Amino acid sequence: MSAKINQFATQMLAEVISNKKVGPYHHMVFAVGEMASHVKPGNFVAISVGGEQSSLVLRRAFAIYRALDKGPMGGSIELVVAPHGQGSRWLCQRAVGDLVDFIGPLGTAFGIPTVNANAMLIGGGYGSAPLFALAELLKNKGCRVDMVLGASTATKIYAPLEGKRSVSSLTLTTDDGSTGIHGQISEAIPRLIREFGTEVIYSCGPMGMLAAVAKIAEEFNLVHQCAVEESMACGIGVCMTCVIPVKNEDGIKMIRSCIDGPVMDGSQVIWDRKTVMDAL
Amino acid sequence: MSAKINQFATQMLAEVISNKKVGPYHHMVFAVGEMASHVKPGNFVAISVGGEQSSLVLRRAFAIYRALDKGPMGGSIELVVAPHGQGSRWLCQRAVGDLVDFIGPLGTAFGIPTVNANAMLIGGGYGSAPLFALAELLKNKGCRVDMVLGASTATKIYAPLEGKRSVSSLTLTTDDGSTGIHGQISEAIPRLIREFGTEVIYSCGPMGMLAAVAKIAEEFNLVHQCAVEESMACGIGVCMTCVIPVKNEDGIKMIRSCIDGPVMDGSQVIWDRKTVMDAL
Amino acid sequence: MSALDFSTKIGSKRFSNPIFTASGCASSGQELAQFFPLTEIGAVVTKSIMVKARTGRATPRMAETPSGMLNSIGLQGPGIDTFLERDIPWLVEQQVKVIVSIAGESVDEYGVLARRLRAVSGISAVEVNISCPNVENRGQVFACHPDTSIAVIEAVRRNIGGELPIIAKLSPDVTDIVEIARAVINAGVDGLALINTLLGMVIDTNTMKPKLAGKTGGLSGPAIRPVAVRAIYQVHQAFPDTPIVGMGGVASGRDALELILAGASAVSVGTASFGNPKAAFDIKNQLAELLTEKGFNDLRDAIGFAHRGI
Amino acid sequence: MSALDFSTKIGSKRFSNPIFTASGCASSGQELAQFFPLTEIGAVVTKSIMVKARTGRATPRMAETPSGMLNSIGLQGPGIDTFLERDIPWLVEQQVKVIVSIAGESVDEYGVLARRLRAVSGISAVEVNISCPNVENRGQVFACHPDTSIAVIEAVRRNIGGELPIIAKLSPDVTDIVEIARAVINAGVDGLALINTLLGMVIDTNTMKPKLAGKTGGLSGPAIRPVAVRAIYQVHQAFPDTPIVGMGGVASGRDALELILAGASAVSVGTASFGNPKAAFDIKNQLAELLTEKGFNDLRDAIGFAHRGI
Ligand SMILES: Cc1cc2nc3c(=O)[nH]c(=O)nc-3n(C[C@H](O)[C@H](O)[C@H](O)COP(=O)(O)OP(=O)(O)OC[C@H]3O[C@@H](n4cnc5c(N)ncnc54)[C@H](O)[C@@H]3O)c2cc1C
Ligand SMILES: Cc1cc2nc3c(=O)[nH]c(=O)nc-3n(C[C@H](O)[C@H](O)[C@H](O)COP(=O)(O)OP(=O)(O)OC[C@H]3O[C@@H](n4cnc5c(N)ncnc54)[C@H](O)[C@@H]3O)c2cc1C
Ligand SMILES: Cc1cc2nc3c(=O)[nH]c(=O)nc-3n(C[C@H](O)[C@H](O)[C@H](O)COP(=O)(O)O)c2cc1C
Ligand SMILES: Cc1cc2nc3c(=O)[nH]c(=O)nc-3n(C[C@H](O)[C@H](O)[C@H](O)COP(=O)(O)O)c2cc1C
Ligand code: FES
Ligand code: FES
Repeated sequence: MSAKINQFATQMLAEVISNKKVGPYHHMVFAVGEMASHVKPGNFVAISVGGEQSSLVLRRAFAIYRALDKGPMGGSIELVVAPHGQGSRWLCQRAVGDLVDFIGPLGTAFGIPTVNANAMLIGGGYGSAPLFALAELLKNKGCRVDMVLGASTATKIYAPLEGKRSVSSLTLTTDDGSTGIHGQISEAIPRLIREFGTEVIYSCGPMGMLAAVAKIAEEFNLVHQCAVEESMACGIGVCMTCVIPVKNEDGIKMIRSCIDGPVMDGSQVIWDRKTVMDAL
Repeated sequence: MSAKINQFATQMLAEVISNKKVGPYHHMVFAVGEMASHVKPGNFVAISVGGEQSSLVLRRAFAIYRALDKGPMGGSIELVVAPHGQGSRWLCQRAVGDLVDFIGPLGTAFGIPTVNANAMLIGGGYGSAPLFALAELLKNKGCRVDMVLGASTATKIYAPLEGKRSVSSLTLTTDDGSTGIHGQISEAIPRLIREFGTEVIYSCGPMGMLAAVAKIAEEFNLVHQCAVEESMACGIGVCMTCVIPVKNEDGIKMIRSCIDGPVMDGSQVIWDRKTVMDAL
Repeated sequence: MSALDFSTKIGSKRFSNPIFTASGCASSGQELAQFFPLTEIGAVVTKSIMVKARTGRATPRMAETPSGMLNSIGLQGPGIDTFLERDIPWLVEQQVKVIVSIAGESVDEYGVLARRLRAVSGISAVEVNISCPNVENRGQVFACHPDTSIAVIEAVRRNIGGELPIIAKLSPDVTDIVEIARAVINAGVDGLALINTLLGMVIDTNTMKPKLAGKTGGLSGPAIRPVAVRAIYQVHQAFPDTPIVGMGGVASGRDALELILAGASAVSVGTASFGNPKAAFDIKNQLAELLTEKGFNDLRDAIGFAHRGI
Repeated sequence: MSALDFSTKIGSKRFSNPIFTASGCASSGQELAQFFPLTEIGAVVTKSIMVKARTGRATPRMAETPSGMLNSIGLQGPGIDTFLERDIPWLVEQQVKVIVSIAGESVDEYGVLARRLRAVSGISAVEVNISCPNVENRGQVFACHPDTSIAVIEAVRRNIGGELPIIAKLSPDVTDIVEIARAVINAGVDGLALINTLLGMVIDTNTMKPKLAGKTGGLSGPAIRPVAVRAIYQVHQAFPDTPIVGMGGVASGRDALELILAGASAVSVGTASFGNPKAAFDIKNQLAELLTEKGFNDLRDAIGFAHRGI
């Protein structure tokens, strides 16, 4: 094995410094000290939920929206959280000053092209979160960055002002047409790829969206890095629950999305469930 | 069956109005509206603990220290809580404004003598809590009230200033001699009974103390009402876990301390565990 | 949207809705009546009654466990005669549907209990708790073996006469619950109750001894719900025509729906009533809402739905 | 106060302390090494390894449950050859004590696995996971019947040779776990591992289908601790001289002590490592402190303490 697994991961109690409702999401900032300096776009944190008497025994994974190495409160990590089930609701209810048990940074990061390239960043719902830090990094490397964000409806698009600074263009799509282009995000992509001369695609969002993007990337023969989302019990590689089927000499191989992901090569993932079920 | 079971019990969300640390205990006040008007000394409340994601599925029982029918915040109930295990610690951590799920008032109340009588109220640790309201009631009926409070050490005696108003005498005992009479509370009782001409005994505290008091009451041939404490799963009479062995024509009978107690006739309880085990 | 048909059937008897109390978790019913009208739920299942009065076990009788609890009551109760004189008439008078749970220490005792129930009017079914130690066979639990399970059910069937549905309540502490279900179905039960508590133990690390006076106890509550769902699913798969009263850790309408999708025709609420006296009532309302939300017009369409089309 | 003798023994092998990882909950060890030095715990028990590489099941492979979780991994792994070449050397190099867990689909496969382990140096014991479906017998789990359990253990014993202690890991999903323990003890195991997961199921009330791709899964975590304590207590009572590696819902030093008082000589930490990667390390330290606090100078005095003097 090459690199040490979970090499930069540490466990700590992170203090909530800010918790603001933004549409259906919560933008939360945590004081994490040193941890922030190891974060790369695409990494995630795993958080204990429910408090001392909790019946929830597993951590919840959240993509890191932004990490500031040396902010006014020392190192900080920002998350965009959708209050979805018991654990994420609990997290969204934390008040400034509360301590939350963090493990991070975890997982793979988005790979950065070695030469300038036109990059398209595609995000669905809160899947946009890790893309803004990536955009900044790409822009600093001199890449053109076109961002396409989609959701079922306007309020579910997470696109804060400060995040937009690094992008050359921002296209919005909504299933209900309440803002931007009317329709599913994947319908708009082919035209945009042609328009912007896209050379590499980064995506993050629901698995269905990622699959659709992967298909388009294949058609256009573009490199496609996607951040997948599979249920995780541990987040650190010990439980084998978070696996994603990828192509392999002998057919199919299950790799852990917490260690060999969440960022993966979209062309390697087997997106079609039937293919997977048949192979097992 | 004569009276309706749990006749005055209701379930409600009670707001914490005050939470003060007093020695090792927390004196907590809750806004309960109407519920307060049905409380009698000896009654208890059953409280949900641990919050929404709690792994603690059972309520915790707490004796009512005081109930104010029409205070500045409407009806209120006061408790004296020892942070002992997971549930009571959680309760003690509640802040003013938090809501707590209450069921009450539950259980039997102390019986009041129909004629004036010299009453001795014996409390161990937080067992003193329900005795102050009882003292007030007895005093208003014209009874002499001698209170004897004991604990392992001085700080564990709960005897607030305002509570002392209603008593004719207050005697303290500590196992370590840090205040009052040195020794176990039961050692001091016989002398005090003679001194005060006690005619009826009320007691509340650990089961060992109640057993010792019951023995003394028998020797002196005094009526003895005690508030027992047995682990309760439901507090409302449906689970049969909280039983106390009492005398019965055929030997032994298990009665529910949440419905037929917590206040019981001390002379009816079978205090000796060996007698119970042999009978089963 | 048309109104929901929320009724359910076990043998010849129909219940207005599928939420029942669980045996031993609602005492005689009166204790809960302060918190909601008992007629609002499908039925009250009484605590398991024996032939003679029983003192039960010494305390401690319970220990809380993560998302659950252990109990060891030892079937304390007044005995069938007092029970029929004192507890049943009150329930019948209130027009509450009653399912009587019975428990014996020998096959004969079950027969005696069934005979006593024969003449009692106002009862809707008998639930036969076969998770009891058989004193005639080294204290082995009846429900652990097909032959003893069959013997009990046959004794009940012979003695009960008439139309009263017989529900056999099984223990999950067996290698193959489908085998036990098959045995009692062949012996003629009209329904099954799944599951009774799991055998468990807590050791108090302060005293360093078992926490319960009876050492072992029955584990109940949300902790065991996955085991209940699995048992119901397996048994419904094998015997789709036998109604199942499901139970085990149900604390919300969502939980009740989970058991129904697995194959339960009715759902009993036990431990949840200790945390919330109105639990059965709340669960019934939540379940009705959920079913409607999901587009079901008839409870029957939801029963065992998780089996279809996979 | 004198120093605590914290070591424990299984068969001929001694471990510096009684806290192990649980099979399948520490992968190959390297993933946890970032969080604490693996040499700090008594042993790493590897995930169950099979003869050939296995892809395992489709996702979803897990569902959280109240105070627990279901898993259905399907024994994904690289197969014994790659495992011995790639994973074991790293652990041995780090001077970590290793217990290798093996799993087969037939009695012969267990024999093949045992033979492959024979020549491997640096291993401290083999844990035989007999809670696997026997493909030669309608997928029935080996651990469910005494005869299949015996057959597996005999195959392992014949093939393994030497002094390597054999630990049989039993399933709690049986009518009488003492009977299975007796069978494998008679077949010559040096120790028992109690308990594997309980068979459970979760139905997703949104999709109205079983949540796991494999439908049923194994229930683990604090929810099952009372079942683990009961199983350990019963088996230790019957066979006080057979060391038991206890597991099931241990998340603190207090929990580990509970299993030790019930009769465990060592304690494996599984699901707790998912919530806290340092769980095994923390538990070891908490346990040492607790034992000392209670006046034990020797772990051995605490093993099975709850049985004495009642
Ligand atoms: C790598 C990664 C990055 C993520 N980033 C974000 C983010 O930036 N913002 C955000 O709001 N959410 C994010 N999620 C999803 C987030 O982890 C889930 O919403 C959360 O776990 C739901 O927990 P719950 O207790 O609220 O829901 P419940 O439904 O009660 O959860 C029950 C169990 O299912 C798992 N689970 C449920 N939904 C999901 C899901 N969508 N993905 C993975 N596991 C799930 C939970 O972890 C838990 O173990 C991410 C997930 C992964 C794997
Ligand atoms: C009628 C009655 C009146 C009480 N009044 C008071 C009071 O005024 N102030 C106060 O501080 N405490 C009082 N108690 C005790 C209080 O209920 C327990 O301290 C509390 O239940 C402990 O819960 P825990 O979660 O903190 O402890 P844990 O040990 O974690 O509790 C685990 C389980 O054991 C039960 N349990 C533990 N200790 C006791 C105990 N001493 N009595 C009954 N059940 C117990 C709990 O209810 C719970 O189900 C009273 C108990 C009863 C029965
Ligand atoms: C305190 C208590 C007493 C019980 N008594 C009985 C009983 O008398 N007869 C019976 O068949 N089941 C009895 N049970 C089992 C329940 O009826 C039910 O099967 C089990 O608790 C699982 O459901 P739950 O998780 O909703 O409680 C009892 C359970 C508890 C918790
Ligand atoms: C994700 C997961 C994978 C497991 N894999 C194995 C395995 O490969 N072999 C085995 O014998 N037990 C396996 N187990 C069972 C554990 O080793 C352990 O017996 C069980 O989980 C109970 O302990 P716990 O509650 O501490 O997790 C697995 C458990 C989990 C949760
Ligand atoms: S979440 Fe446990 S291995 Fe990935
Ligand atoms: S606490 Fe349940 S009957 Fe008394």
